Amino acid sequence: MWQKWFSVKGKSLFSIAFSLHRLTGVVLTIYLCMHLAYLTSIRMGKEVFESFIATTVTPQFLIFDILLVLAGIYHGVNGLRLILHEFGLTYESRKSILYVSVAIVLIVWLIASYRMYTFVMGV
Amino acid sequence: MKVQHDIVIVGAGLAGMRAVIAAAEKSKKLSIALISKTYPIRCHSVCAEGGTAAVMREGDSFDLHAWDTVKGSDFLADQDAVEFFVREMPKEILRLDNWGCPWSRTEDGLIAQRAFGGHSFNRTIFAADRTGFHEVHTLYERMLMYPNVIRYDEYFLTSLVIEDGKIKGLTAIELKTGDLILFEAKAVILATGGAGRLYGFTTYSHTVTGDGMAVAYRAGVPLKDMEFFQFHPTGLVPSGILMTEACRGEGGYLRNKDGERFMERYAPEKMELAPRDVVARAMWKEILEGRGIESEHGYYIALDLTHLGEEKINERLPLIRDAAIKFVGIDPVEEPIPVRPVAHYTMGGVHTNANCESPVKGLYAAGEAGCVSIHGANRLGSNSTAECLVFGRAAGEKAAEYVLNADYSHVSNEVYKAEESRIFDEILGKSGDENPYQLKKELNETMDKNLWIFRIEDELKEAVKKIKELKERFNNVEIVDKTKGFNTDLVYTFEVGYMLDLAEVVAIGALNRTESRGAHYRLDYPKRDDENWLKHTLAYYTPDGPRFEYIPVTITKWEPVERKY
Amino acid sequence: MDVEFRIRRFDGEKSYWQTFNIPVKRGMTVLEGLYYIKENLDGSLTFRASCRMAICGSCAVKINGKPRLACETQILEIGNSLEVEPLDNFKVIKDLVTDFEGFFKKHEAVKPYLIRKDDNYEEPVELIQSPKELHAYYDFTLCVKCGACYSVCPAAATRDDYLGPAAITAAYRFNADSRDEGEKIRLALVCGDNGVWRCHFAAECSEVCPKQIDPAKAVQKIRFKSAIETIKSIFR
Amino acid sequence: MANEINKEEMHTKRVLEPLAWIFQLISGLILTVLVTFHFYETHFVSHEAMEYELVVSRLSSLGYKIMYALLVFFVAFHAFNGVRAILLDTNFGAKYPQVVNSLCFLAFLIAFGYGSLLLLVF
Repeated sequence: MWQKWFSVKGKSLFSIAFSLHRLTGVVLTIYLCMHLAYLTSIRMGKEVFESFIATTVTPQFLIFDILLVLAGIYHGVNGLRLILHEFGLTYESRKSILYVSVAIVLIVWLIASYRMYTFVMGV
Repeated sequence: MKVQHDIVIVGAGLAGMRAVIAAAEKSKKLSIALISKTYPIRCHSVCAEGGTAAVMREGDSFDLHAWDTVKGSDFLADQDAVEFFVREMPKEILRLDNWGCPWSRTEDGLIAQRAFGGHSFNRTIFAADRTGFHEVHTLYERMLMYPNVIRYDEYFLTSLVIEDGKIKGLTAIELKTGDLILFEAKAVILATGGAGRLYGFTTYSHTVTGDGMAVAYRAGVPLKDMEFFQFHPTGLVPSGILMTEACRGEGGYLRNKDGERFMERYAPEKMELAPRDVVARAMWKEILEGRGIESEHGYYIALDLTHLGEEKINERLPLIRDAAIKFVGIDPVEEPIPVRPVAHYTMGGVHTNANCESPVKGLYAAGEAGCVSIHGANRLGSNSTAECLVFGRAAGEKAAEYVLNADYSHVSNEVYKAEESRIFDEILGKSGDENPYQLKKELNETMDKNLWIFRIEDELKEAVKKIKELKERFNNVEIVDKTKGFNTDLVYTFEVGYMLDLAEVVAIGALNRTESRGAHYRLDYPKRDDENWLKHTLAYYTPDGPRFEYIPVTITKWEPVERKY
Repeated sequence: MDVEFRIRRFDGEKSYWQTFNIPVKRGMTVLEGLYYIKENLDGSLTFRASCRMAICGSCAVKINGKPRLACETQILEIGNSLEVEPLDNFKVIKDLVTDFEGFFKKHEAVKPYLIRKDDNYEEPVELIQSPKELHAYYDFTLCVKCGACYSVCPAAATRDDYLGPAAITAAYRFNADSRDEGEKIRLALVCGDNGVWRCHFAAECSEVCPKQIDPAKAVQKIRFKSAIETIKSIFR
Repeated sequence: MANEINKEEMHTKRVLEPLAWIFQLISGLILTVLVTFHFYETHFVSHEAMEYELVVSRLSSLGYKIMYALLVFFVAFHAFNGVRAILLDTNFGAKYPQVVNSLCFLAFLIAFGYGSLLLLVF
């Protein structure tokens, strides 16, 4: 039954936006739990923490990080779009706002990915 | 299965739902059942577009509305009923206003009115060009307020149970399960609408097959004035979708292929706003005489709205614009709409008096299914939704008064068993080599050809012969779908059977009436004959075809005069 | 020109696809196509239809994955092969016919009628409403209850008792009517946990509505209003 | 009919859903700011941002403490209220709304409590 949230056949971009919002929301919640869990390492002292950081801030982890950031950016920008509509504004131009949001997501994501890439690679 | 109610109302269109509300308002103790073969808001009444006539403002009067109606009816209307009708109408409009109908408004917030054919005052109240739609939804929603109303949606009427001249109940198929249900009732109101699908080129919904009329007719209730069938001047070519009279009421023109407003030759005073029979005949004559516009779907006449301007069309005729664009790809703002006269309204129906009572005790009929006869030989535009409201209420109230003093009726199990075996063994279980769709097609062709606007003896005789032949062949019909639940094949076959009976009444009635009056025009008898034919036709069922009787027309104030527009 | 109709059928027990080839002329609608099949090829094909002019709402089906009114959809606009399925989120009874009972019950549940204290059946009075006040709600009166919006709603897909876009729009239509006095009653009815809170603005309802009504807008508006009313009620 | 109005008005006092909804929107708005800042701080500013000493020093300053406390509060609320909404969208949620509400509230408390705990040690 919940698969219907992600059925996109014949659906418009709005439904896809909804599905992605839900998906990214769940992903980010899971990440939140993981994040809180690994922050425990701070309490275990410098070595534990730094070895942890060392394993996560690596090129191998970068791809996950970049995808996670995509999820975050999407959820944020799309969320702002939804808040706008849900507070009762601008339904009439919701189509163009959706396109603009998608554009913003892509642009911000590309910039962020580049910065993260240079950050991790130490360029 | 058996259920019991005080009043059972068949048909959930305007008249049926108005009757429900009237009965429910009368007493909270009554248990009222509403049976319909579709969900209530899928009824044909939603297709009514133009408006509803009522006397509302200074300058108009009840007598004027009544006179317009009587003159429009070619003096076949019962004038006592017409007077009752026009007086009740304004309150109905206000009630709908109080119940939430989004009437179109004037600048100062009053209910707006527009011009309509045959009315000598701008008295048609409207809600854009979706009047019927809004009225139906308003009544449906209002109906939800009454807890003593029980709806039976998607139940198909198969027979009435009448014993000793009194109604006992009726049987209907519950489509979802396919079970036959016996309704025991003290009173039954038929509000099943007209019989428009007799014709192929028609404005009617697919569901309007005259079920109530045919069932009543078979049960021995007479049908009145069935030969009068209204042809609306402007049906969209080729589908027959209604292009409301309001198009002309708002100032649209009809033009032939030379671009001429030909109505000035037929009704110099009223022009396009003459009554429908006059305009339809004029258009058909133009087409017959070669002045129609040629197209792949036959000849048509142009309904020209281009001079009204986009703003007015959007405000007053949005549905028309939408339909023209969607169905024929023509934007009325820029191009004229192709139209042709189209079968539109059944003036006749179950014989009732002005209280909607049929000769059978406890059986009422309202709306298009009944024939109080306020429309006589030709109905005026915007009087049909009005009729549904006034006489729907009258029927509901009279029925409620009647059942408050009536005993419960009991129908024996034999009746149920017999009906069950008739439907499931004889009709559904039968094998044969005819198919109902073919019969329906041939019936439509016959009606479109021989019982159209201009009628003549030879063609009428041919039609009668053909219909008899079709009835013969109908006995040999086989239904493909043998399943029980939601068997639309079975329903369709039933409907064809009903329509064949009604077609026979229409055809023989038209053959018998040797005069031209209102919508019934005989080329061989082109004059109205008040001496011999100022009377209503009553058709009684016999196994070999209808038996006819005639009753006089009630005249109170207005003696017949020549009808000129 | 021949067009292929793939129809998802259901005989009460099993569901299967059946293909029909039918000749199509310019201007022919999907509904006419279905009637052609019923009248000439297979009489047992079951679907609902009535007015064939897009005003009764009977014939909403899924055409190539998108819910539309069959009667107003031109076949040739879709292409030379099309898939017809019953609406999602409704229980299929037979072939293209789905069970609308619950849908209408939900519509009924929001009290979609004018509520007035001075309601007088016998002696009604004319109520004044300016064209501007009329326009404030008029668009929302155009709902034909075809179920297209409900069939695409992701909340309705997973929660059977969600009121759905059509019912909430009906509630909004009456709340926005200047003649109405029942706003609070209706707000209370739509703000339960099966009401407006289930909407997450997938906005698909507005995309598929054959009458371009924008149910999503109505839901947002009535939700905002009920949130404000709630906050007010806390301080009362 | 007047009676009916008064009777039903009582039900508008059901406050949980509307408050949760409006707070979800508000927390969403705040989070876009806080998360962007948090992310910017850790990934964009410099390589040293993730070094142990720096992390600890940040966690020890009052300003960051408040900021992180707010962040974890809003993010925990937003996340588990979101999960709650998702669960309530299902027939399971329709059947056991109290179970869903309590579980999600509990999850929010745990996440927020645990996050705060991390802040308190420094």
